Amino acid sequence: MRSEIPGTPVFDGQTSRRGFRMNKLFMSLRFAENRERFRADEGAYCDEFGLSPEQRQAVIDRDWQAMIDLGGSIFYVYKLAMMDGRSMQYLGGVFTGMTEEEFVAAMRAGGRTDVR
Amino acid sequence: MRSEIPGTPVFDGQTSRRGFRMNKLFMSLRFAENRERFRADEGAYCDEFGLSPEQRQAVIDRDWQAMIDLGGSIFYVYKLAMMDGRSMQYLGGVFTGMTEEEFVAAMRAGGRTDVR
Amino acid sequence: MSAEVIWGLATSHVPSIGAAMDRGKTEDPNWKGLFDGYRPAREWLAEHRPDVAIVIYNDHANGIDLDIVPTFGIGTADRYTVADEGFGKRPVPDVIGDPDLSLHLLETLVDDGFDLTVFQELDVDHGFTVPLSVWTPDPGDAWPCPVIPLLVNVIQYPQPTAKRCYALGQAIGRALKSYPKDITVGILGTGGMSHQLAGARAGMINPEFDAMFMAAIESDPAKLAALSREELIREAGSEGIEMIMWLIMRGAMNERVRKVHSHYFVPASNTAAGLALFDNRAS
Amino acid sequence: MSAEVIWGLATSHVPSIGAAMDRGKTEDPNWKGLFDGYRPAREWLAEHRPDVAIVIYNDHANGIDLDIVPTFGIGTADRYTVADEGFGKRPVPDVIGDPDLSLHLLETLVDDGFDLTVFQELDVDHGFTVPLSVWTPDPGDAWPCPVIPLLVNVIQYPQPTAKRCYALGQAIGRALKSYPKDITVGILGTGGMSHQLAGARAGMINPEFDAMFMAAIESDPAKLAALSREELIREAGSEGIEMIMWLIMRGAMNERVRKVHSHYFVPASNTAAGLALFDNRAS
Ligand SMILES: [Fe+3]
Ligand SMILES: [Fe+3]
Repeated sequence: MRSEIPGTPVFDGQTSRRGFRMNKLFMSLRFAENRERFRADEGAYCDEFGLSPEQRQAVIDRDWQAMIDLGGSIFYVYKLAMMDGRSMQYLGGVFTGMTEEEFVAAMRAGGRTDVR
Repeated sequence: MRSEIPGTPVFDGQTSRRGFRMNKLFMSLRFAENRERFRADEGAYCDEFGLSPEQRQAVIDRDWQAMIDLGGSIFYVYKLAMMDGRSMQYLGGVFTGMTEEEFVAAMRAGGRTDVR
Repeated sequence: MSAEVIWGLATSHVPSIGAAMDRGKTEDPNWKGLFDGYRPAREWLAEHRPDVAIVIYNDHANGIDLDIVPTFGIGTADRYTVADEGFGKRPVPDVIGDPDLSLHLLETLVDDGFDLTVFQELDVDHGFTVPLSVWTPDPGDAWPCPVIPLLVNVIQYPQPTAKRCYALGQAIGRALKSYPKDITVGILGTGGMSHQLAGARAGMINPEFDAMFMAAIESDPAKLAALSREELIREAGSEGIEMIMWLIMRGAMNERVRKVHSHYFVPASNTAAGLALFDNRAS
Repeated sequence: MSAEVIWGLATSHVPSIGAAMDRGKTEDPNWKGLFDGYRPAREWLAEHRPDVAIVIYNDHANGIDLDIVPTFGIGTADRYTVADEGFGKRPVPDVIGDPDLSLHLLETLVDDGFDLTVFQELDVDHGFTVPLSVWTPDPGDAWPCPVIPLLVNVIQYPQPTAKRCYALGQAIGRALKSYPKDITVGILGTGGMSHQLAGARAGMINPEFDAMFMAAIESDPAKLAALSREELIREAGSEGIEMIMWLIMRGAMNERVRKVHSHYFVPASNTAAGLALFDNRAS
């Protein structure tokens, strides 16, 4: 039985099941031709992968937190962020209510040693 | 260390490496469109999958024993046999120097209890 | 609360057994002897429907390819599609899964030191559907209950040892006991019996070994668990080694089981076909 | 005769470490501290080139997908292509494998009760190539020796336990000792140190835990092997759990090892980066 750790999404079997199609979409973005097709019509691309309406909206809105909540694995979600030219530090800011600059500064100051 | 058992091909790691591309070809024959492309130009299809010259020849010649010797797994080789309308009993005959009828008769008589 | 194994069914999964059923040939003289022998087991099973079943099987170049060969795999999907093996899908229902039990098994078994591969998507082939048909010849629109696939590499050397298979079965038994719901489980170990498809020994059948195996799977599985890969291949044939999957089923059952019915028939195409049904509520 | 582990290298595999090297930024103020710290290890490694290396790593949505997640996998290919992760391939050489040693490890480990998944084809991502770059910054046309990938699931819960990882390492150590050729081996355990990429704790770093881990990996790995998944995730972050891969490396080494060099640096993007190089010929 797993204990919950506050502020810490754990990508477990049920999460992975929930996010399965969305994560497949993210993985497909490794390839340039898929990125182009996605950019041309994001909604249609989401439908092709069978995303749920909530997942579809989260992807189109670039609602990174919602993507995680709806079963996204951070390593997969990151493929979409990369496509948008976003860094992992930008995502870190999104998840923690900081700007990218603030998040980078926190990391350079030794990381968030206060939240562990 | 493995001991050899006479008359018994063992599909081990080295065999699987040797037969990898040929077995991939066989597995592709599950799909009707691939069977059609294969039938239209068997040599080209073999080249597409990167078969060795010996494997290519064995496939084109339907040299079932050679396919096994060159790394084919019987479950994969069987996909090609099925496409040709050949049964596992036919293959059994080929491997043992019998006609299909002789092989079937041997099985119905209780199997080849003399070769174990 | 726990998941209770109520029965274990060992059965061959030869494709031609499914084909004989799908083509209505079960009364043909060459097949009648096999299917008549199934009847007592089928009747008993029809009266003992579990809430979930686990099918221990191997794929035959349909659901997985040789680029990734897992020693042991488990499906966690809510649905498994019947594979098209190259001659159209078998006319049987797709399989409904039980992700909750799958994930419970997965987490418990990994904690117990079994290095499972997780399948979230899997097409199931004759190795899986033929045993379901042996159990339930006329499923109609749906199989009797949800089913979980447990995959075993029996095709590419090195297969897991018989010992490891038996230990996995025992670990499955423990994992089921800790399930936090009261459900009943049927467990199917598939494959065998003696056969060899290629090589000069193709067509070999070893009725003595099969008889020994059939007896020991009931009363002395530890003896079978001590067999080496080489012994299994020599005695049961290069494909007969798949009988290690019976040991996983057997390991998940109680030490004492009661045999409901067994049957042995030669040939199902190139194979010795065996069936053994065990009641796990031996009392 | 045997394969002898001559060194073990634990190192982070953060993609930005590779990117900093590929873009010539190693002298940038934000990176210089990290790369300066690598120098003593790199110099020692350049003088101790093994015949083969084993890289224990995890894939990050590049070589394998979530439909099949193996707990442990091993590559048996003679060549592994560098993956295109979505921004073009890293400008580093493809990897030459050693199928003979791979298959020896596979057969020995499966006999020893480890349920490996076999990869005959595998694209390797930054989890694999960044550690090679940490070891060999300028490989030219080829890495210093053939390399075998050993894959670990650290992304999807349930990961293998720390205990199981340590046991796998020990089994690898035994398997190498029985190799019927005299060769030398370098072994790399990759990932970590503390980091978490998502959630309200994103950016968390735990220098005390990292310091404990760095000390214990040398002198008391059994203590680390006793950590639960929950403890690892709590202390090292949801992604820091990947440090279980260091334990596989450590398990394959002798009980006593000699630390050649270690280094700790924050941050490599969102991560605490660690490096520890151990000489296995402590004597
Ligand atoms: Fe089979
Ligand atoms: Fe990683």
